[in-house]
Amino acid sequence: MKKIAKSQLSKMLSMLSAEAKLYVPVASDGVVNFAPWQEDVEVDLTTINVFVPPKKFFFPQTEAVLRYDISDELEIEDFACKAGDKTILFGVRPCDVSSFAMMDKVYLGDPVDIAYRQRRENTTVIAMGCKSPDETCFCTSFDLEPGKAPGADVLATDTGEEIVLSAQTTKGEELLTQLNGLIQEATSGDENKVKDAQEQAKEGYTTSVNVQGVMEKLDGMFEDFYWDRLHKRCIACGTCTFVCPTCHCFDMQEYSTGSRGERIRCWDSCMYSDFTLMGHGHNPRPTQKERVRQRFMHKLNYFPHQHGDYACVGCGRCVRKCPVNLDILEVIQEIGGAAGGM
Amino acid sequence: MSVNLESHEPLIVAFCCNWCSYAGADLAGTSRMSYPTNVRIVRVPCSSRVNPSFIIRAFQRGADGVLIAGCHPGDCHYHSGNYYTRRRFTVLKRMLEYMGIEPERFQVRWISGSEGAKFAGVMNEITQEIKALGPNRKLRDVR
Amino acid sequence: MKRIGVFICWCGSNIAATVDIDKTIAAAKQMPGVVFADHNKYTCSELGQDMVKNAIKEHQLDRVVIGACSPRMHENTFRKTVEAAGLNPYYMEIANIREQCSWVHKDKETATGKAISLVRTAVAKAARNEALFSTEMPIERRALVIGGGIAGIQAALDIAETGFEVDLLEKEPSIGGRMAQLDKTFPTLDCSACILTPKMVDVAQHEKIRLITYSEVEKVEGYVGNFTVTIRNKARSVDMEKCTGCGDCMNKCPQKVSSEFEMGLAERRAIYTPFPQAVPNKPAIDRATCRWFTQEKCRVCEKICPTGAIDYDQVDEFITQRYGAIVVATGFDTHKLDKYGEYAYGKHPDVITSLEMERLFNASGPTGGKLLRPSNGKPPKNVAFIQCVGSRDKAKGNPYCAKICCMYTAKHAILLNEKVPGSKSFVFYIDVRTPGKDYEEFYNRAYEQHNATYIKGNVSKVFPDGDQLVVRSVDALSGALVELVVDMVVLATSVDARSDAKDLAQKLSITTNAHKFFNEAHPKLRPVETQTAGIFLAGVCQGPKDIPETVAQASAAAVKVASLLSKESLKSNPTIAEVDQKRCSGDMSCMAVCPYGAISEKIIEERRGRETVTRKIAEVNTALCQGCGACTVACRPGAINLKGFTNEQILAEVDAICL
Amino acid sequence: MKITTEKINSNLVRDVEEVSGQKVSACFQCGKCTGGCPVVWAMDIFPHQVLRYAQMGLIDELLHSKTLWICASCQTCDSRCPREVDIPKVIEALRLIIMREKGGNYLHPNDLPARVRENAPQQGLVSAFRKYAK
Amino acid sequence: MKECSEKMRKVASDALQKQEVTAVLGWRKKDFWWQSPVAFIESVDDVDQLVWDPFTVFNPVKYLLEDYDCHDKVGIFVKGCDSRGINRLIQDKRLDRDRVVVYGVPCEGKADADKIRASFASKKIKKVTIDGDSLIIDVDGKEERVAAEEYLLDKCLTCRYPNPVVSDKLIWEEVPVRKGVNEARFARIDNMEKKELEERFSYWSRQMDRCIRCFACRNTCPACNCRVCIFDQAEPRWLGKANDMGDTLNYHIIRAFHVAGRCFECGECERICPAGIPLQELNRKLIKDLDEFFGEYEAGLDPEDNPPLGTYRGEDPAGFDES
Repeated sequence: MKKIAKSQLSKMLSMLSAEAKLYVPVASDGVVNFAPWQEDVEVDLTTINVFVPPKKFFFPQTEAVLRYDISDELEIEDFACKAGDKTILFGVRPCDVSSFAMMDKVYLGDPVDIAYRQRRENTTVIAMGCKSPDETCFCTSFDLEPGKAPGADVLATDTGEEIVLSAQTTKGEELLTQLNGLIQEATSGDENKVKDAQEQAKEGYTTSVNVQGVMEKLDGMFEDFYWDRLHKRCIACGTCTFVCPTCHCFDMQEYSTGSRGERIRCWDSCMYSDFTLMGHGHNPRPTQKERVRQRFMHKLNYFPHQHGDYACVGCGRCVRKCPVNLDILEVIQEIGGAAGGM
Repeated sequence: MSVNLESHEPLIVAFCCNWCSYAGADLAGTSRMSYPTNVRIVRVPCSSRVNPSFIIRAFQRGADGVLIAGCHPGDCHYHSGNYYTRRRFTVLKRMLEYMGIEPERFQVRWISGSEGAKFAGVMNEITQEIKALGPNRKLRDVR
Repeated sequence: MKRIGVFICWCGSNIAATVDIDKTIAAAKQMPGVVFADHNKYTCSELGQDMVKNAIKEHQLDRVVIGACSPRMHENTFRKTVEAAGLNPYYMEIANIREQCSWVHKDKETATGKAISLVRTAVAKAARNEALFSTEMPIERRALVIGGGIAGIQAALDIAETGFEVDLLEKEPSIGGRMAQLDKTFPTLDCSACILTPKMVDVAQHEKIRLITYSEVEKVEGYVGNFTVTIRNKARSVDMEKCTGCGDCMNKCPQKVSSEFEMGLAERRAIYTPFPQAVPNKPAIDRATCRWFTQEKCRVCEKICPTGAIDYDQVDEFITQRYGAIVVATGFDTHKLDKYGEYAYGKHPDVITSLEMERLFNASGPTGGKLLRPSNGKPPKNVAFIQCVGSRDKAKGNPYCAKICCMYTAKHAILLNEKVPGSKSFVFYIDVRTPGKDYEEFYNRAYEQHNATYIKGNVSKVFPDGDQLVVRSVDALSGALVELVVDMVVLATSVDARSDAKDLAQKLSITTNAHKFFNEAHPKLRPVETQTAGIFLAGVCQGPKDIPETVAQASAAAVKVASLLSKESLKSNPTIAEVDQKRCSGDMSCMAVCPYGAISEKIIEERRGRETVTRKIAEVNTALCQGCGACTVACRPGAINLKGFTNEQILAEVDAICL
Repeated sequence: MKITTEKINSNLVRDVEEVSGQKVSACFQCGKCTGGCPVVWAMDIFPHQVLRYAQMGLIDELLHSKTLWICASCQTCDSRCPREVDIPKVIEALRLIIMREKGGNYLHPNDLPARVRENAPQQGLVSAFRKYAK
Repeated sequence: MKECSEKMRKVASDALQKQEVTAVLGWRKKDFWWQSPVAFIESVDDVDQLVWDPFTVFNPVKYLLEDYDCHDKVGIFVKGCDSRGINRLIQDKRLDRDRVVVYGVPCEGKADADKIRASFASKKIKKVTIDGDSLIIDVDGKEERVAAEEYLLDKCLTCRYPNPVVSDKLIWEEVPVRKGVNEARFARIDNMEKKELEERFSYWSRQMDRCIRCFACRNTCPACNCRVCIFDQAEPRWLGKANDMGDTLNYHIIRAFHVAGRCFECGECERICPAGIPLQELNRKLIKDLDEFFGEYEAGLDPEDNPPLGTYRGEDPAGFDES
């Protein structure tokens, strides 16, 4: 376990950025996003939810998959194997770290998404344990520990004047080794401080839901009138899906210029009418009801059936951002019937 | 895409109404008035057929300039088409400028079927102006 | 995938000298969908066209791109070529590599580059060309002429002479219109009635003309070749079948009313014909003034009528008739002078309008043709004529020139001098405008031979002085103030559009300008047509004009009608707008910008969930749409598209250009 | 300066027309005469205005004008007039009206040198009396 | 505030009981203090859900579109801004006036949850209510009283129509229009217009760079009421799905153009934008230009007239070289 004084943080980041592309949370025009680190940026260590979740580093909103040219002979340039420059993410919150594991189940399961894997392998994640929750945080409902981030390569914990860094993987150890000379060995006192901070982090949650049995209950609810009522408020924007750290649907688009062209993969949202629109004009999800149902069924029923976990990490972004306040908290509460303290 | 500024030859898409400006372009041809090769004409029945989306699309695909040419006000073959053109593209042009797009990149002109010389003149003028600006990078797709 | 054939024309050396044909062909062969590319010295020649036809068959081409001269030159030629080879004519697209490439560029390399780009653009468009078909619409071979003045009379006669049925609609009890009110006509000074009344009689007697007087247009539906018009036949209270036109009723009717025809200078009865030579010469009861209708007593006419033709119980009747074409000839109103207090009109009886002057000159007018001052019945010696009253006046009148006043005032000056020996006229003018055959000479006569003095200056005030009138102005040419003492003042009143012109325009789906004159389709090249196919204009309803021009326009309109009705059916232009029902929200933005009134609402049924619901969408009338495409941009969801210039085609062209 | 019915209708206008043999009313004030007049710079009333004044009966103003005596009758105006008005003749008529009036001399015969008095034509003498001041 | 909610409940329950309407749209309270989503009241039993509180911002009129509701007769509570949305839908022929009963609720402005959060950072807020011109904030178990004016949404501070422009029944008294709103209307635009071209571009590209293309701005906007939006169409594909600057600018330019002359300045697009893009500024730029060139026009006031891009005058000036 290592530590570094907060005053030295920018030195550390500077060192890291020499080795790889380094992204840190930065506020710009009042919106916090991961942005390339530069000497003069101010790292935002307090905001819990960055606006666009860090899944974008493995699963970019838009990426070229291949480019072709048939004007002479067929030439195909495949971008998948080129994906993944060496990257370091600093300050990923535990909920988002845990979302990576869910994305992995999709993109590293059979068949493996090569570009995703390359990026995942080439990226070192430095998580930042949370100190206290936002009012919309409900990660504890999914048994996440807000002070811990098991999936991260390095866990950083804010202990006040210092940040304690503990490597959790070999990648993480290598990274900390690079920083030898700048960072110091943590003392047992620091270790205690970390433990305290982690315990402290669990306090103060005002939002929680009981997810017990929600998946099972949903098994029989595909045709339930619940959806008829629920969807009415939805205005079919894609905000929830785009700010969700676990939403992972994409669309393939072709930009053809006759003899040359590019195939692009970009995020798609099941909230959109053209999401399931077929070539001949039929849409198996003709109204917003089916689309809303799909989103929640996917998160709370299909995904856990397939992969064992709910596809929600309780980050609360959708709760905060949905313009009509239609969110997963409400659905879990109403389906499960047993809401926690509020 | 790397573009050499010195040798950059701008690409200009011109939407010309069939009855006036396209005829004006033809007249420039029959009168052998030369102008740069940078201009490509899309023939439309009336300038009111030009959708703002077409203009943005041209810029996205790499056009360095876009021109809409129609009949002079009062001379529209369809009576009122160019009046709508005037309203629509007055506001669109000003919005593009507001968002930081150079005013020369998007222009609207009235060129009648008898104004071959004006057509050639406008082509010369616009090509020069846009050449001076260099390639359009602001609205172009990064592909 | 389409099978596109590309044919590059040399046009002799016109194209080949500047564009590398081989290189263009080689490039074309690489373009998506192109399966065949070749060249020809002159593609428009029979040989060249045969080559295209043969290639279509041999290579099973389904789209054709011809790189040649402007489509404005040979589009039709090549459409016929591909049609002859069994393809839809609209499968062909032209790349204009002559007028817009080889003729305007000199450097062969860059010109070839551009030619290739133009061909690629045409290929991209052609790949999205769809088969388009004209539709045939039968024509109702009958015309309606609205307005029975000289314009309507002339149009009706001319149409009838070509053998088609015509209905002539007039809102007054008699046809004749404004021209019937005039005394003499410039520049020949022939008597207006003498040249008009024979035409009125011709109309009444023509077997192809049906005269519908005392009637107005109620509703117009349909489109070119197929209008359905509902006409309101106002209750005349006189049975036209029984009435012989003896006139006894008019003599005995006790209710005297100011005569509209005589401009209020004389009286008529409540049962009346507007003037003695009326056609039809059968009276109508003016229910607004008739004693029976206003006070429920009298019925004198009924007692007097020898044939029992009076029918107080008549009601308005509605005639519904189909027409192939409509001529609008509704004429004009004279300008109201309520804003011109400075001229003392209405305050002094010797200040009159020019149309009142016509009646004072007229032999059948209130003074029996003697020019006498309304105030004292004596002939006037000095008369002031004030031009541009209500014309060329942005502030409180019409900004435009009424066009006829200069000439009729010259006529008045001449007539005055002829009628009252030794009399003198003073004409106050801003400009004198005499463009017309023999018009300048006529004007010259007025001041050279007929004692007219023209004073350049607008009159600022007219006021009485004893039994005379003082007219105050300036002579702008000499700079001298003018103060004349005259016996009469004649105001050259401006010409207004009919006050109800907007209503009629709405019924007909035609437009008016800011002054309510009906708009022609093109100010120079289509002055008789309206933007609505099948509706034509004649006379002052389109804009101020004199009798010769009115008659010329009426005859022109008649030819337009005849050429339309001479066809059995109409072939529609297939490059017109089309609505995609699924995308249409029915907000009708398209309708607002359509210059032809070609878009209307339509109710459709569709399934929503478990129910069948109805909703409104836009519908394009294929006969009215001219294919401008203004609607396609007004339509935000892109639900209305223009065939032949679709969104898909234009976007593909843009993409191909920017390659 | 004021135009009135009496002035326009006055006999003086008819006199001018009668004496000159020209139709004053024919002039439509195009201004071509004035534009081409070589001595217009010295005139107080321009040639086209002369005609306008005559049309409007402003004869009195004309009779007091220097123009009548400046005009050299070079006929430039006349040769160009689109309305076939012989302007010098009109001006001459105005001069004649002045000359035919009794009195109103600027010059007394006695003021003339004897040599001139004896040799000059009679009409020239009369016109000199009306034209020149001492 | 309580009385207001009570009044709304009374109106709704009367209307439902008398069967004047079969559903009522208003607002209700959800779990968090800042959540007051739209309520769909279909039975008298549910009218107690209706509330009027500092967060009843969301414009409910879009729910009148057929995609959302099949009720034949709907009652709807509308604030000033919302009411112009009613006219918007009627003018666009997307709403039959006879289908709705409009209950006008004059509005003094709504609170901005972000401003409140910023003031009480890291404190637990439980409830926010309004009392006269103060907000009462239940924070960390204590009640704090603050001036409401300080915490209003920016769009409310420049609101020119706080009172409904269309209503069948005004539920309470009209409120005065805030001072200086007309001057404030185009202040941001005037400011931006003064900047250099490149500065303007860098400002807008920075804003647009944050766009995630969620379409929340479009989907909230009552002027964006097409059945099938042009941006959702695959053939032709008007808007690429790739989230790059070209397509993002394409989206924002065309979106703004499509509401040009139709936007009635409710400001919801900007308020709900998760990325905080100043969309209202683009809309207002177009309004400013339309007013300047083609005569002043106020959208959403008269459902019968024709918006400025649907008409013309021959003597219109142009924003380009007409020689």
